[in-house]
Amino acid sequence: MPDFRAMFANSDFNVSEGFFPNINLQEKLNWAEEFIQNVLIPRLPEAVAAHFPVELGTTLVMFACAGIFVGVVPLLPLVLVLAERKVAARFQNRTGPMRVGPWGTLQTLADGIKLIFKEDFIPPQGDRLLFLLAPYVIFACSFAVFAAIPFSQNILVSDFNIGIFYIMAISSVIVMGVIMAGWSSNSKWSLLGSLRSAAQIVSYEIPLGLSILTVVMLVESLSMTEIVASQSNGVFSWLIFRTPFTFIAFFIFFISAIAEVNRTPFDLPEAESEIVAGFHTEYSGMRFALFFIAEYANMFAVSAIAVTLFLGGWEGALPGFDILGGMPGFVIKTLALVFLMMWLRWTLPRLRVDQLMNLCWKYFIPIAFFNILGTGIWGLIFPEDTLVSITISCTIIYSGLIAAYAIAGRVMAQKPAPQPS
Amino acid sequence: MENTQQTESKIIELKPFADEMVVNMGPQHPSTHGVLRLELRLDGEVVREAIPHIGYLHRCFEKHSENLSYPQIIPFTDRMDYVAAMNQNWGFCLAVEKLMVLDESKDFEVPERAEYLRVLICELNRIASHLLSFGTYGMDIGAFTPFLYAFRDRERLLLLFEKICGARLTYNYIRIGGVSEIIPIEPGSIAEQNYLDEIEQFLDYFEPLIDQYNELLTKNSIFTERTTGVAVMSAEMALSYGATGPNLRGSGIDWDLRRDEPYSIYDRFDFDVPVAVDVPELGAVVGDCWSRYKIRMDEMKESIRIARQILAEGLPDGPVMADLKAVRPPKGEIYFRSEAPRGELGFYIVSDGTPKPVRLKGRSPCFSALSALQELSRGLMVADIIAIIGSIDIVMGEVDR
Amino acid sequence: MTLQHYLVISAILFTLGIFAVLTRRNAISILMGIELILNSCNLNFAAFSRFVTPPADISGQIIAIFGIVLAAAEAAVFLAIILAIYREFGSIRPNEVDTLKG
Amino acid sequence: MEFTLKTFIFYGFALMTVSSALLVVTVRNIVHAAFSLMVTLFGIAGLYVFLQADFLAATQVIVYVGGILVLILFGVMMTSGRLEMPSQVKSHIERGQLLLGGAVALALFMLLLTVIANTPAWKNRIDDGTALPPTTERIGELILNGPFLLPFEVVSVLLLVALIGAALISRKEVRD
Repeated sequence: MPDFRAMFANSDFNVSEGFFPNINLQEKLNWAEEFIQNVLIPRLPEAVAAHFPVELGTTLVMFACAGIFVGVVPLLPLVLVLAERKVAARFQNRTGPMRVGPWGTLQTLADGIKLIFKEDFIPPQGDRLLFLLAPYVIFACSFAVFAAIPFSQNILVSDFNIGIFYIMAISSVIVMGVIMAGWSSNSKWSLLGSLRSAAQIVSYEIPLGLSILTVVMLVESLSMTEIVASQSNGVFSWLIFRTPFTFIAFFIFFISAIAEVNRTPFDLPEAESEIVAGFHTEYSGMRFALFFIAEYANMFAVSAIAVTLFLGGWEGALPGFDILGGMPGFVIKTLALVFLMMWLRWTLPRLRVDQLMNLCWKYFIPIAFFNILGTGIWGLIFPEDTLVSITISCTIIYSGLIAAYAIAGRVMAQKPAPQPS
Repeated sequence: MENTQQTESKIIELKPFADEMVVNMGPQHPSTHGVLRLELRLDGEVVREAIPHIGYLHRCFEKHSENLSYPQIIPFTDRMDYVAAMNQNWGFCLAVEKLMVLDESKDFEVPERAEYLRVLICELNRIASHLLSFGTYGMDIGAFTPFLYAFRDRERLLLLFEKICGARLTYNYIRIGGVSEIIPIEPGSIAEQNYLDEIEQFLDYFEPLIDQYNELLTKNSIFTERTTGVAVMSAEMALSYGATGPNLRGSGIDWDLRRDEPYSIYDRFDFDVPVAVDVPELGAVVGDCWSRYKIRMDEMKESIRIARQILAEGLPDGPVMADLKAVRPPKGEIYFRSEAPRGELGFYIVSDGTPKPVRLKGRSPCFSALSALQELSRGLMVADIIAIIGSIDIVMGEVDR
Repeated sequence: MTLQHYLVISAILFTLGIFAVLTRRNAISILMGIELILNSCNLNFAAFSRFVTPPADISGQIIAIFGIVLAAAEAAVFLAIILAIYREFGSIRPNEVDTLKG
Repeated sequence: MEFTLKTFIFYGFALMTVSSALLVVTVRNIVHAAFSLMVTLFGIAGLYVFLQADFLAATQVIVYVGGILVLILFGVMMTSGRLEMPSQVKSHIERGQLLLGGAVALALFMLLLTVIANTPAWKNRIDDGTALPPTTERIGELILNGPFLLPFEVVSVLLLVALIGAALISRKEVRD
């Protein structure tokens, strides 16, 4: 990791490279102060510099950064909502929104503006305070996750040394917002939806966490930047290919992540054909938009985490994607996973509650435990990543895939087309 | 304190299961297929009791009919099962035609051309109805895309209907003694040829799609998980509740009025009646939601077969309307049933010799099938209720009439 | 910040927890009081670990982690018992649950 | 003491913790109490961060907010119905309970304050701001390869027992 103190110390502050300086939790609150001390004050006139309120300045700088962050990241869902509608339309032989803007590109903006002006309905019998608060809890938590996602070497808000653990902690708080929303609406559909959601998120957090654990075991660090840094030697150093177990862990992680963000086939909490809209049934206007934005932000966040943990993060190793510290590569990989989620959503039906729980507790959790065991043994056999270990791993993965394909093909072939009568 | 405790203990007595929740599903609910209201008594997600409440779409059609002449009643039958309105028209017309010839003195025959047109259009209408059922069932289970595919294909069918009768949903096309001549298609004309070609094109386009839909939804493992083995309606149960049509055949009973009590010209066509069988690979057992659904998918193919036979023969020449001066059936009563897409559609008509019926009663298949819901749903989950409603394929316009 | 800051905060939490346990009439409120007490203890452990022991020794934090684990186990069992009681008595107020035989 | 941004945030967290804990104890609505408990737990997590116990802070959020609090809320919702009585029916006994509880709590608080004020040696120890090495690794070593191995195993067995016990107790009896 580059020494950012040194970077600040030589006072030649290169904005393009270090605008989002890396910080450590141990050095918390320091970077803004150092920015003022080393960059700002030397450029100010002498008289001002002597009386410059460093504390206040630090606060302002931090708020400004937070403002940029809060201002920029919500644009992401705006794009993703449009993308989802267009993707859905293509899947369904439609064109999707076409009226607002060229090819309908401004449709989500128009919808957002419409939602702002809609009536903000609050159920009179509900719990007013919690009803008003709930969207903000969910919104804040889903955006707090972005604080630890490294878009590239330098474009990240903060490099916690417990990065991935922090992300898990923050995303587990979303449940509280969901319960808040469901309970305060004073609607049985909302309550059912929120309880479903809470049960689902709490359950799927376990395989999710266990899959993350396999990665952490291999990298021996919780820091997101270090996890990415360990995958810097080309495609085959990506953690997904490192051992056969991480390969399985990636799929468990990704499927659990889909369940965490409540998307089809795990969209029971907001299953519109069963419980109307789940926990946000009673919400309208801007508060509904907040839920919507948070949902898409979450979707992007879990994909970004999956890319960071398993698919090499910004260390693209794809030629041409090293510009801007690898950020385009990172974003492209993330969007590919987001597209996969959309693909699943517009193809698959929805599971039932008990099937959902079965899948989690009877399949994912045992497999995830098995993965941890296997990764541990693998780590004992191959303490270092070598060409040999990666070759063996990839061989096992490919032969496993081929075997699975062959077995699946045979099963499909044996299956006669069911023809009653 | 004493007082409150007493009332509390009373409350506990009245409501023995403290953890029970009563939920009204409907009448405004995305997947109760209209305005069905279900009163669900839930224990968590498990349904203790699902009590259907109907009547939100009741229009007194039967009482109304007593003040209308027979031809005037036909548009009302459109509004019964508005998804398959052609078949409803036909069922009523068949009953009246039967009533007309009760008296030996009067004799008339529906022209052959009209019979062919009726069968052709009604089989296409059956496809349209089953397509809607397929699409909405997919949506009930959570897959949105099949719904739009189904509507895309249904749209082509509706255009075909529009071409022949001018309407897309409530046709009023089949009349007593023949079919409507509002948009006349001359026998042997280019218009007729074009129309039949268009139907042929549609069938060619649609037939392979059924297999695609089977791949997309029917054999999807999540879909089979959700529907196989759920809400098994045994053959006895189906009979005792009076379930008919696909629901009856889904329970393994081989019964189809078109074959077993052939009316019109169905005896001239060669078609199979799909009946549910166990499909162990998918876990399906006779009588479950999947079987009922699959019957509809298979029936679409059979309808295509019938339609193709008609297209191969070509429409016979002749008029499309019998020579009827006035519809004035003799004194008497009749019950006639026909096979609508959702099951046996029966009409009971009492006539006193005037142009208006004294009493008219419709036997709607959905009403009988819906009555099985309460027993089927006991002990299942909320999501299963949706699966059952979709699989028995109700149309509230027909239930409430 | 001195050690006393943390100790005073934790003392306040502890007192509030005790107060809740003594006065609240709902078993779940009492559980929340117990959670406050446990948290105040954990905070104390973490504070002592930071201020009293040498910086490299973080045994206090580990004890706090054990405390959190114990709180989780306790909450699970507590709520299971509450559910069973609610099914039996239709109430979860401790002074109404006075029958020894179920 | 110099008033810096750090102290400002510290006092913010402290205020958040204490005031929301007060709400937990006083608010009538039990769901509101549970959600203020969430704020308390967050505040404590923040204080852990100030103590440079980052792993502990994240654990606090995951286990308490994501786990225990959800459990508590589930408990509240499953047993909701006639939870909080209207305030008029408060009987004398309960008022007495309130007084007595308050007195005991106040006395306890005074006692604790006295102890805190009179503790020798390290009572005024100041956070000198020295950065500790990351704790995660040390915690892992101490738990899995150090003196805390036995307690760790015991705790894991305890958790398992609690899990099975809770599942057994809350299981629904088959009604005959």
